[in-house]
Amino acid sequence: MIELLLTGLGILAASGVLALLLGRWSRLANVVGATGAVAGSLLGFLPAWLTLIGGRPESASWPWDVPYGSFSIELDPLSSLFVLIVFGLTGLVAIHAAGYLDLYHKERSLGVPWFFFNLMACGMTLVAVARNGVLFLVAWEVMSVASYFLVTFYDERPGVLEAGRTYLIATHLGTAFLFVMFILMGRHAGSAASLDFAAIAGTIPESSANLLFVLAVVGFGTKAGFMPFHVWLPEAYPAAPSFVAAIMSGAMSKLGIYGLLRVLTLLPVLHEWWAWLLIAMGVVSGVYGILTGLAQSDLKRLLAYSSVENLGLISMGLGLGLLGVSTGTPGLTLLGFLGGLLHLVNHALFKSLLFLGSGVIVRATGTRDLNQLGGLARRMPRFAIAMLIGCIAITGLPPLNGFVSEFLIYLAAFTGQMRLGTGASAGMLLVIGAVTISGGLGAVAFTSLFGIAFLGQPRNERAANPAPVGWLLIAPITILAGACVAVALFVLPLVWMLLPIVSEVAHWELGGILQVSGQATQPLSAVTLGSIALIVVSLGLALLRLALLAGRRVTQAGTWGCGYLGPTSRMQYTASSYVQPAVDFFAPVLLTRTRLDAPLGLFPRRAMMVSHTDDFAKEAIYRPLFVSVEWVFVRLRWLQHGRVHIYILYLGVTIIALLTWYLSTLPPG
Amino acid sequence: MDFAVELILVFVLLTDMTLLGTGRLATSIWLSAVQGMALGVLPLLVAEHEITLRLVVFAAVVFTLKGIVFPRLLSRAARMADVKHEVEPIVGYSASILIGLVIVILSAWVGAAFPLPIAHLPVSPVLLPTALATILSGLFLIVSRRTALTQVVGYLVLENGIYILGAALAQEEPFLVEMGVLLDVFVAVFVMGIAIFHISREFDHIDVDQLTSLKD
Amino acid sequence: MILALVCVPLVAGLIAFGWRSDAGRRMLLVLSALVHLGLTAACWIELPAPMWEGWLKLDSLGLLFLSITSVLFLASSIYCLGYLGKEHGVSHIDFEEHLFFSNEPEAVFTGCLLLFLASMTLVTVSQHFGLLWVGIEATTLASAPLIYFHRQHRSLEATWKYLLICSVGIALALLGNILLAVAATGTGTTSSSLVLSELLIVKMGHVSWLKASFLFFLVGYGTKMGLAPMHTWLPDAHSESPSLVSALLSGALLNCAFLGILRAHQVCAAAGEAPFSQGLLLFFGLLSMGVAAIFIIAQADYKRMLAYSSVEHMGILAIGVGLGGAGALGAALHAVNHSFTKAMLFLVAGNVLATFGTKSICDVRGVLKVIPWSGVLWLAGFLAITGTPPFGPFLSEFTILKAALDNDRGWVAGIYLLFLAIIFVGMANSVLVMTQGPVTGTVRPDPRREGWWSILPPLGLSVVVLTLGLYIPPRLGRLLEETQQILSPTVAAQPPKVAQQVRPLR
Amino acid sequence: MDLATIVPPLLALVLSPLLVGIIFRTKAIFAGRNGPPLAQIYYDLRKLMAKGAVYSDVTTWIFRAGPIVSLASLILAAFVVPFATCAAPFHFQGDLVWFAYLLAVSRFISVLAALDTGSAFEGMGASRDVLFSALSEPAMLLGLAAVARQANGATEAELNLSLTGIHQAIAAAEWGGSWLVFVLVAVALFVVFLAENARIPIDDPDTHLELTMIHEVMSLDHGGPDLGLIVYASALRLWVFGAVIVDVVLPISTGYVLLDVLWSVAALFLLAVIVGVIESVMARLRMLRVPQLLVGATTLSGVALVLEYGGRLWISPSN
Repeated sequence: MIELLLTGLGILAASGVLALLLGRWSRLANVVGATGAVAGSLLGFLPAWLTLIGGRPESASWPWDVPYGSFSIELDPLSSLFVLIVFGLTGLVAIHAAGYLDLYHKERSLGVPWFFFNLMACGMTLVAVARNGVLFLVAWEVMSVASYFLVTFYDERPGVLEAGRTYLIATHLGTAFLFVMFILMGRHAGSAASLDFAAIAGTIPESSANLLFVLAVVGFGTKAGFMPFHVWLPEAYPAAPSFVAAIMSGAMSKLGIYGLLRVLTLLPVLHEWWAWLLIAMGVVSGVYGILTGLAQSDLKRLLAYSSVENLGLISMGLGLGLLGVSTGTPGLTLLGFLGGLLHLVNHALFKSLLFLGSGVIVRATGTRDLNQLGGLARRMPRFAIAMLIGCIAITGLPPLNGFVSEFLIYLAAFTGQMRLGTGASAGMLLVIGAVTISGGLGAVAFTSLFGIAFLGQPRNERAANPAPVGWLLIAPITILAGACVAVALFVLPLVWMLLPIVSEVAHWELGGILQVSGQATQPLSAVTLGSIALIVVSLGLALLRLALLAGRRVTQAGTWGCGYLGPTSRMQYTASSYVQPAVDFFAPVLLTRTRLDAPLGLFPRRAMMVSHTDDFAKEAIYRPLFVSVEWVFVRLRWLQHGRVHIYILYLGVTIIALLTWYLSTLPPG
Repeated sequence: MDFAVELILVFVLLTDMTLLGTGRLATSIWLSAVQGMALGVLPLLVAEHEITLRLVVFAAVVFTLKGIVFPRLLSRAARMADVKHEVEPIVGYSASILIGLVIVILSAWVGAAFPLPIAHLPVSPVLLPTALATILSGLFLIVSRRTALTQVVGYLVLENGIYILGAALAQEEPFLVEMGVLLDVFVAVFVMGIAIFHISREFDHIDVDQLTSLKD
Repeated sequence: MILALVCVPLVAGLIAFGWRSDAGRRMLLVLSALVHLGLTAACWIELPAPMWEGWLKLDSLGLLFLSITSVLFLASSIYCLGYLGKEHGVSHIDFEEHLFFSNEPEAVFTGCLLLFLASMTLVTVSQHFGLLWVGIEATTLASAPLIYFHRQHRSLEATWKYLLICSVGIALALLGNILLAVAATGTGTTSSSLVLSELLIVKMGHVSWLKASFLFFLVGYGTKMGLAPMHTWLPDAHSESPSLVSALLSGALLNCAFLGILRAHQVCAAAGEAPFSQGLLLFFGLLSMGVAAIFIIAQADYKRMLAYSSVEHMGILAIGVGLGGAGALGAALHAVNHSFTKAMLFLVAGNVLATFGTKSICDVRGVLKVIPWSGVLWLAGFLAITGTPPFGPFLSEFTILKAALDNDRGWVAGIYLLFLAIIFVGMANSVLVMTQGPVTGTVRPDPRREGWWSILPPLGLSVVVLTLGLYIPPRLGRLLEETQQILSPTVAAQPPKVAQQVRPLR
Repeated sequence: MDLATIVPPLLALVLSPLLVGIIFRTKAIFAGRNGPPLAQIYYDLRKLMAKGAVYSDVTTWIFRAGPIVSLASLILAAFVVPFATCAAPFHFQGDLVWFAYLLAVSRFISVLAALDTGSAFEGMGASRDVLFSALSEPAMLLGLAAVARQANGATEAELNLSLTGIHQAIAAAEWGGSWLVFVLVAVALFVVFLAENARIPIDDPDTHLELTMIHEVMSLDHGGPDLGLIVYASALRLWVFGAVIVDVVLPISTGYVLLDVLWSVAALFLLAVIVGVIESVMARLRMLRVPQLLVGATTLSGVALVLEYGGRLWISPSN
């Protein structure tokens, strides 16, 4: 089985290199890279799937001649869930990318992006299965660096390089924490290959658990994009081509969560304050992420911030589960972890769907500014349906999958509120409030996205008659939309698959979980039933209206302008004006800069209003930090003033200082 | 014997002080030459056993190099660069002499505080202080003078100081090594001379204080 | 054997001075480089016998540094073919001051290159401290003319600073020699030999003088090695000399100087004073990293940036040895990785300079578009030198970090990581903007300057670096472990077993 | 489930238009008119259902889907709300979340339908509507959370996280000491109720002026059966939400099912009268004040919760 996985990896790598070598024949490279990616993903998908539906974990280990290194990999349920996500998305996104990149086959070599794309896929998979610290770190960095080169695909465009650099620096600094974490983990494992997880497990003293957890949160949180480590994310995703953003937010950011969970499985104890830390980060990310997101009129920035929000929801779920473990509340544990994991799966689906969709929009209309779009639903109906599914799902509304996971998180919070002590249950209320408000604001953001971009009348020429888009670009989106529906309808089997993972993470044997599993499965089956009912009733009503209208006059007319004759598409609400009440209401916490040239005089020439919302963490934390460091360093530059005898004075002073220090340390006499 | 040694040492000290005091290049080159000659004699005097042929040859080489060859090289460089006088130094001459005094006192103190651990060697108590003083004043020359030539002279003085220590303490230094050292110093001075020549040709001055185009 | 190692380049150099034909001389250069490499390879098969009652002896430490030197020299001599071909001609325009200048005679350049190699070889094989000193001073003298290849103001200034500062520094090291001799004189006897093997076994008469001598070695050779605050000559010399010379300087020369310190450290360790020397090495290592960080942030000149990065990595080496145990192994491995990576970067920088005709970072844009090969190598080198997997330096830096954390030096690890991070940010800001993106620089590049001679050497080096990141050959692994044994005889931490057998996970 | 539980939803479906009638009548009486008959809405519905339809040529199927889905979700909502002392036909752990999200669905789809027309006016309404619902949801869920905590504080065994369960737990227990909690939550929910149903002081259902355009303006372009569905849906929303306030938060149990049902219906009519009174005596708030009112409602729920914990502090927390 695991050989199959490795074969898949091999195919990915080989096709990537081959594509690179075929760089001259750009089209061919495109085909090779894409087929390789799809084939490799299919091969790798299978073993992961089999493990997840109840196959027993497999592991293998080969020697690796680097310090502390060994090529140890394992495919247990936790890993295979993420391998599944990685390969599933890689395959679908590759199809989309093949169509997307084909446009550029003249001006640039497509071997390069494919090389990095497949390399990134390999890196991600290895991260998920690695069982050795060095192997993990190497895979992790390969993944990050490869994705950097994908992010800077449009390096000739202004701002892209800066965005890419922000990303590279952020991920590199995050990784530094992981170095320390893995080394500290391996400290007490005596053997030479002391960074094998097998060797680590059980040797970690409880005293160092807290430090390790903090390091993990910072290191992995940077990749996942928790506040306040998310700062690279709203820069990188818009700069990157849409398919790259899709795979990054769909799969790569999830691997941050994976790392966190993996560390939890290795740590000897789970403290309660960790849970609170996760919950707090989740609450902040959830609310602030969507709040900043809805203020963006750039489609992809909006999606990027919504990623921050959803990662926050996931973090809340996991935090609740952790709280359940540390307070010994089985129901809470089960519901929390299930909710977190399920939402993770869901987010992987609908976020990559939406990002790919943004790619289609950009390709069709040439802009990703919502205020320029409109009326796409009439012009690309099937695509619009898929996107609508994505929007409903990400808003967390029934009858789609987004609701199911949020529902579980709610349930966990309510359970905690009932079962836990006063202080703790007050915290649960915080969670309930956060999930609710982020849900409501999510509704604002995504009604704006869909309503403005797809409904109403086009706001400019390109949107009025979009360029035709190949089926390669649309097909994966349709599949993902189908997946969203499928998860909503078949959530129970999925939950059964996730239970082993919960037991692995919660340090809790499967039997105990199965006893309480009813607390999750019964409501979920009810929800599923309800969702089906919702669909059925809607269809019934539709039939009813059909019957009513049968044989009556059904006519078309212009939209009623409330008596105003000749309304134009420019008069419609734009995305900015649509979210303006919300932005105004939350102005105190948003850094929204507005520039207004009000119409003046009797015959005003032109009036304009520009509003832009900056990132709080970036402006308030990181920029000042970097600026001050540079300030200090520039002040120190006079050291190298170029006057040689002063240089020699340095020598003299050094040796004399050393001697005096040394003589002073000598014992008298 | 010891009397002669101490005489030389004191002489060296005096040359150091004068070097700190003088501004004429010719003088300082000449002073370094004299110092070198004096040091050439030194090994013959501090030798604890009888004087071997090896020792004589060595002394001769030192005498010729330090006393004759180096000064020649330097004055040739000075001629080609036709500079007669030190550019306005960073630390004035009288101030330099005072500092030199401080240096001497300091090294005397150090010499007193940390006696050489070699009881059996007939080493005069003046030796260590002199060596230190010479080294330090050499360093000080390099730091405080602006003319490239004077810096080379300073380097030589520094070298001399180290040589004093070496001659007294490490007598078992194999011949080859000593020769190698001397050769190195010789080549160093030679190369520096060439460099000075190029500097004067490129910049029409050998004021190293103006060579500051490379910096951050 | 050992004599051959030293003499081949020596003789070749002397011949080169006299030889008329350029083509012949270049052939001679490459040929002797090949021969030297061949001899070194032979040493890998079995270490040559000591000579002159152990004055010349090649232990694994020396062999490591010798091999680095030899490989780098071959690479840069091949690069030299293309370089001299381009630089051939009477007079050139200086692109900063726009004055005419003429190059040094090619004969002198080639000759000095070979003498440089000879002196460095001498350093690696000599076990006698005096001889070691002679060798290191010789490297200074042989390399000074190389820095002054372009006869123009700035290179002259650089040469002068290099000469003066290094000479003074090395003079201090000579003082160290003498103090060592004093320390070695046993109380009763007067015999004081400076041969390493004897110093390691002899009972130190006066340990306090030994320590003092180590101070002088540290400052003296540290000057040559480029430890802050004695590093001041380094950025000037590296930025002004021809790129292949810069490559040799920071790839090979600095290591040789480090070797000098390491020998002294060995003696200290043998005398049971390891903590003393290690503490000092740690201090200067961290200081150097800090200083490098200061100047790498917002650095305007990419060759100076590389030079400061050399200061940083010398600091890392010092830290590794200062930590001892696995850290020493990390340092040895890092010496290899850094030398190859940095040399490769300098060679590529040479291509960039030749194409764009400027060293200022903000004038160079779109290297990838103009000279793709160099652009790719430039990026790869950047990633490698900043310790990004899967390149070699990652492993060594990681090993050193682990050593720091394993012997409870959390603060060292913290500062180390902090500086690494700052330097990464600084270099990323400069390198990426140079390489990617459209060609919008102020200067008009001419892509013709990228020839195979100037691509192959750095390409080969980068392949080596990448390989070292993914796989460390067992022979090298053994060598590294021996080096660790030499550098920290009392093994503090668990040595990382570099070769290991198959072991099922569960 | 026994058939009896089907009765309350059917009641809702049948009687809900009556509530609107009652409100109209109350306002008419306050205005000194004698107003339309109570059954007016039924007549309107019949009329609308008998009409043809005119669709804007800008719109897509979403515009047509709007009324249908929103009504469908409200019908389903009617099935999870317990009425009087009988359990809801469809209840499960956490169905209060399901209830809230069903309302959200109807909101979401009707907003999209409004935007589909591309009319500036409907866009404006949509923009305000979606924000207000976003702000009112926390008030509702936190309020329900408080009640739920109250309901579960007594019982150690099975959790009551369904509206039905909460309702029964509360109806069983006498709410002596903590009546204040219920009142506060009731007030909060009442505000939410006004917001969700677009009544004064949040919104004025009778006008389409820019100042007031929130909910009503969103149905500007709907006509015929679609408009009928919308009107019916809003009536149903009144009933369902009212039922939550009356039956979950302030349950009255006499022990006789029939009596309880009559009680509850009467209470709902009373609620309608209150709404009518408010609409007659109050003016609409300024648009900027509305969010503050909703946040105020959330605070009320919060206060209720604080009291809740205040009450719990000396009782050992169950876990």
